[in-house]
Amino acid sequence: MLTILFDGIAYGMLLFVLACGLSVTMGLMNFINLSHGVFSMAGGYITAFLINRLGVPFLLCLPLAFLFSAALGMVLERTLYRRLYARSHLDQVLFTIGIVFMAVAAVDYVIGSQQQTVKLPEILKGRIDIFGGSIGLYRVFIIALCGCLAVTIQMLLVKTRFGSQLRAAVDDPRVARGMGINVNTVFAITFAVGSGLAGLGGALGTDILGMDPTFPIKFMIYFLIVVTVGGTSGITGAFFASLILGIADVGGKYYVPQIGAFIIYALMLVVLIIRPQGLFSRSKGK
Amino acid sequence: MSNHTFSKRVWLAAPVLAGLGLLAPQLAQPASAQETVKIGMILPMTGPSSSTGRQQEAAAKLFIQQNGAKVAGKTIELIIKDDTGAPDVTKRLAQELIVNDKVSVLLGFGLTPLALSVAPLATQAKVPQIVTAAATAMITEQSPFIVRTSFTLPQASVPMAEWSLKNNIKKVVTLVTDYGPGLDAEKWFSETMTKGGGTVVENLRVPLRNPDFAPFLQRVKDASPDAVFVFVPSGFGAAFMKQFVERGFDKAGIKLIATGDVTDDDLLQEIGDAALGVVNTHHYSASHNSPENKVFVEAFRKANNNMRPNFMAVGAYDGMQLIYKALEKTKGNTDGEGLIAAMKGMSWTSVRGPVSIDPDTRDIVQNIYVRKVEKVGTELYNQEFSTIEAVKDPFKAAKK
Amino acid sequence: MSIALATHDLVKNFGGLRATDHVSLTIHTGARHALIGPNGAGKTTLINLLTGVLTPSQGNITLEGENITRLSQHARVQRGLVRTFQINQLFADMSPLQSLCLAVSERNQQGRDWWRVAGSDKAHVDEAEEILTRFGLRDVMMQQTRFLPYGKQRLLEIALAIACKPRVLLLDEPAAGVPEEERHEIIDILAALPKDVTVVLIEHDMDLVFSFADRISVMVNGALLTEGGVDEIARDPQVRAVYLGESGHE
Amino acid sequence: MAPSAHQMMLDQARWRWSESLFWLSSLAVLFVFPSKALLFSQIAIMGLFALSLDLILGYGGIVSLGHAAFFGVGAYAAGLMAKHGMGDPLLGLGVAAFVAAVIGWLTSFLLLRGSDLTRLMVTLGIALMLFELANRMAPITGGADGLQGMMVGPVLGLFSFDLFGKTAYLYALTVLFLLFLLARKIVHSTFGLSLRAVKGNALRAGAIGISVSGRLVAIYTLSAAFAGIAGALSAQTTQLVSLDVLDFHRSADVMLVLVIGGVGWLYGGIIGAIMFTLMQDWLAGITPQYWEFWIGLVLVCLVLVGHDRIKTGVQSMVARLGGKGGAA
Repeated sequence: MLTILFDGIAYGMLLFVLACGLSVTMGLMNFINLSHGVFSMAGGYITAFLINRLGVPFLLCLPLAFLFSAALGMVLERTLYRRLYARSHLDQVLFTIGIVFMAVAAVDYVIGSQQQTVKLPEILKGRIDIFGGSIGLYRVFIIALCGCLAVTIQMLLVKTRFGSQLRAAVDDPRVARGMGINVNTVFAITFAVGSGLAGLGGALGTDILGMDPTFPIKFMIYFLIVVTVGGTSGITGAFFASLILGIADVGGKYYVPQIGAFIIYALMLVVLIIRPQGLFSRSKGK
Repeated sequence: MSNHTFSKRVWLAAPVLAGLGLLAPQLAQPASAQETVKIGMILPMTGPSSSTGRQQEAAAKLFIQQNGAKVAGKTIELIIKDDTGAPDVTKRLAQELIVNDKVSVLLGFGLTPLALSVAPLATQAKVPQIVTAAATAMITEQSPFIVRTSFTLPQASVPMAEWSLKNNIKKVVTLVTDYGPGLDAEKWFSETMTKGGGTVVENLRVPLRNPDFAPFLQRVKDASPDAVFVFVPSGFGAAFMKQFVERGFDKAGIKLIATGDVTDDDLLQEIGDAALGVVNTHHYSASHNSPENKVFVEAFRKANNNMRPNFMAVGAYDGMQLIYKALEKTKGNTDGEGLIAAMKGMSWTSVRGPVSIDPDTRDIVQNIYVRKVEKVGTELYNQEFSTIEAVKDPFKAAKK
Repeated sequence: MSIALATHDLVKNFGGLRATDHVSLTIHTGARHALIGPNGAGKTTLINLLTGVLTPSQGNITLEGENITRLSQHARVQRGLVRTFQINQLFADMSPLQSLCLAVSERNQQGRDWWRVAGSDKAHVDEAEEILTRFGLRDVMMQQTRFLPYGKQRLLEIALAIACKPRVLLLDEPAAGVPEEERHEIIDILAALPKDVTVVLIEHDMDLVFSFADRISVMVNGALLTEGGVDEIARDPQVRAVYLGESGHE
Repeated sequence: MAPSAHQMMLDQARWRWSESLFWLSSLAVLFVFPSKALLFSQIAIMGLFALSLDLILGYGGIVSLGHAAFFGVGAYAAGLMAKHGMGDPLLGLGVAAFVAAVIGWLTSFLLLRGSDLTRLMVTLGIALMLFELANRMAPITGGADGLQGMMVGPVLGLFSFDLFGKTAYLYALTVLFLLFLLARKIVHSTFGLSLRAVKGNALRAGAIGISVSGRLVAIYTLSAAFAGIAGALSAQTTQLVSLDVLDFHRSADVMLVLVIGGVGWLYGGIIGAIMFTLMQDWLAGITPQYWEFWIGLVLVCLVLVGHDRIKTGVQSMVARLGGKGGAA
């Protein structure tokens, strides 16, 4: 059924934008960051605020959400996260969970616990019929936008000087420093971009996934699934993992609603048992 | 190595000291004066159901503020605790409130399992347990000390089915959240529907933690019913409504009917125009036209940063009302059995309309209103247009 | 003379890369056999295949006549095939005494004993202590391994293998990284190994190889180039070419 | 005379005076603060749960974000027993331990390969699936409403559970203490030493003849049994079981508890449970709505300052107060 397929793809694309930043920090930088959802939440809330209070058009909110979350990510990375790179995974888990707790309670305190909503522009409402299926325009928009983003990010990572600097910095920070790469800056920028993307995902997802203070906790598990199933090779894995999970989740719930919630977990377990390193991993992983 | 061991040894003793430090202030509580009646209120203040906690806390405090902390010569003291939505915590807090704080009444309970966890304690300690939120029908059967001032889902769903049958809606799909109240709503709506000659084509259950309604809605659409009957817990309504409209159900001629949880007053403004025209049945709307309600809504908004009270707030407000009335009747005697006896059959004019406590089931008897979401000025409200008076919980009525 | 360890047509592929290329090697009981070759020749891969860290793509391995190709790592150790590592693989948080006691207990099939306190079997502790004394580690036996000087750690690396009572001992560059003045300790230890223990030595240090080995195999690009007695190899022009090539950029 | 190597090995497992002090004071608190018995029994159960996690994380090196699976299975096992007329608490504990151990044993094989992250997710996935399963099997488990109608008998047929939680605490503390002794025995045994070796360097452990996967399967199964008993204790002392016992937040909490107290020493979990639960109770008493913020802040500070530095701080403080006396 085409509609379901499209819904699944849209959902998967959304997951990808939300999680791809994490797959870089966690997969490449080997930093376990459970607080990734906080940046999505920041993006979602700033969008809701801009639209509902200041009347900023939705499409303009998207880049603003990206910038806001990126700035937030940059500041936190410089002041806090940076100190955690060299620490044990357990410390990282403890620290980032602490950040999540604080963010959840703080948002609850400042804004309240109700669901946030955004008003979509008229052109993104409604549906179109393609190939006998009926698809929401907003979902088409998400697919198109996220598809472009995925290609852009991949290009940035593979083709640009920054991409190669990042890979060098990840492979061996000491050698990279020796080659004159400013590893700190590279990591900071990467973290900021990842956070920004999460914020953008939050802004896009508010309408479909809902946005409330518990968002970072609710979606933490989904992010982790995307990253582990995708593997640590970079964003290609995360991309395909998101798509597969999105389609499997939506399709599963449509065709066999009785076992709907199992499918995504079962899929993850099967992948991890067959390929412990995820679908796409560098062939000679550490 | 020896250094290591030493530090561990100190580390062993540290928490004991720290623990004593933390506990000390709690022990220093003054012995409660005879004239004080303590009411323990347990609510989910954090986690996914925290909006329930917030509304109920605000309402209970407002009640005390409006009516004074003195009743029948006793001073009322309200102790609020957060159970985080975890039943074992609820139970422990209830136990501590009973044993340590010596509360006379327990109040609150945001979700069915939370209310159920305390039921045996209420029985054992003979402390009235007033359920102000949880809405699965069978809760009040779990202890003779449970009284409810919220509502039951059968109470809200059966009138919806009856209204549908009268308004030529014959073919329905139900879509409910997959937990106690949802299943209650599904069962009672479907039964009433089938009995009245309608058909329920499909019963869909959405997992409690479901990020995307899309696949379920698509299934509804494929079944092309006259209407889809929906129950989702308060808080999930907004996301659902958005997707409902986005999927073009209105154009496909599928109506949305629901219990009032979906068009929760607290969220209606956020849901926006998508909700316009949705017909639903419930026991309270912030726009309920009565002098009592006008005063209540205004005071509530003033005290809470313009937050609109919803049906949760009313449950707690009436819970406090019930306690006050019962204390007056017992002349300040806080014996549990006496209080329960006083509460049975109690009736008063609530902000939601006339209500009473069914002496047989200890469940609330109240009007159920059929409402339609409409715009009043700039704000959206559930406008009541039909009243079914004095509805008892059909679940218990059916057992007789 | 009986055969201690033999490989037959052993192949290991990593993706498209062939790290071990049809290696057939025979090592006699009691031999002092050296395996030499330039960096990247596949020596360590071969050791990993022999000890079960890696599974061969093709071919088989026999230990004293028994086919051990599919046996797990620990099963091979229990049969007397023991190795040391080129880069120290020690239990950093344990003391040398604990490490040695554990190795001895495991050899005596008591590693699953979950009731008695570790070290309650006095014979095992005494044996561990004896080995530590022999390796000059008695003084530091209660320190945490991670804080030992490198030379001591290198000795512990070998001591751990000895505690397993090997019948065939594979030494992967035992003297790697050890400063010149401490090398003699290791050389003495090697020289004192019992004669009935078969030793396979992988080494870059040609002085050590020529003073220790009685037979030498040369590996290049994953395959065996040649094999022979010490003098034979020393004169072999092919080997000289390989090594001169190598020493050129060292 | 320098002690012999044999003596030195045995010394490492010696019972220390501070340990007796610890356990005696844990008993004494009941009499000093009898009104807090319920909180204490919750701490004891959390401590046992964290201890079970420590067995695999601290001693086996397996990171798990799904340990609630076993806690939940144990709780449901004990709860179902009590519901169907077999309310003897000790029998319930036994069955819970057995069922949890079987599930632990079966799932342990999925954890033998892969990185920390993979294990984290596999354990998480298993717990989430069990959660869904319990939710689906509502006719048996009561689904989201929780299990109704448990009838737990008195402990040993003598001590019934009271409203004040005294029996509950003494029962939970006794079980915790006995299992702690067992765990202590195990980690100080040769088997325990071999676990440390496996965790420290699996490659070398294999090279001295240790069956790495065998040891991991064994400790994982044992840890599951411990967690199952913790779950059963929780079910019996609170006389309720709901889906919450399998919830993700329970796995996360126990991980936090353990890391706060210290991974890799048996008191870590227990001390973490004491600190975490008291702190949570205290903060939630002050600010029922926003206590999570302060817990978060404590976690963040704990990591930034470093737990080691806190330990050293306490140590130097005590050393200054008491001179060199206590240091051995």
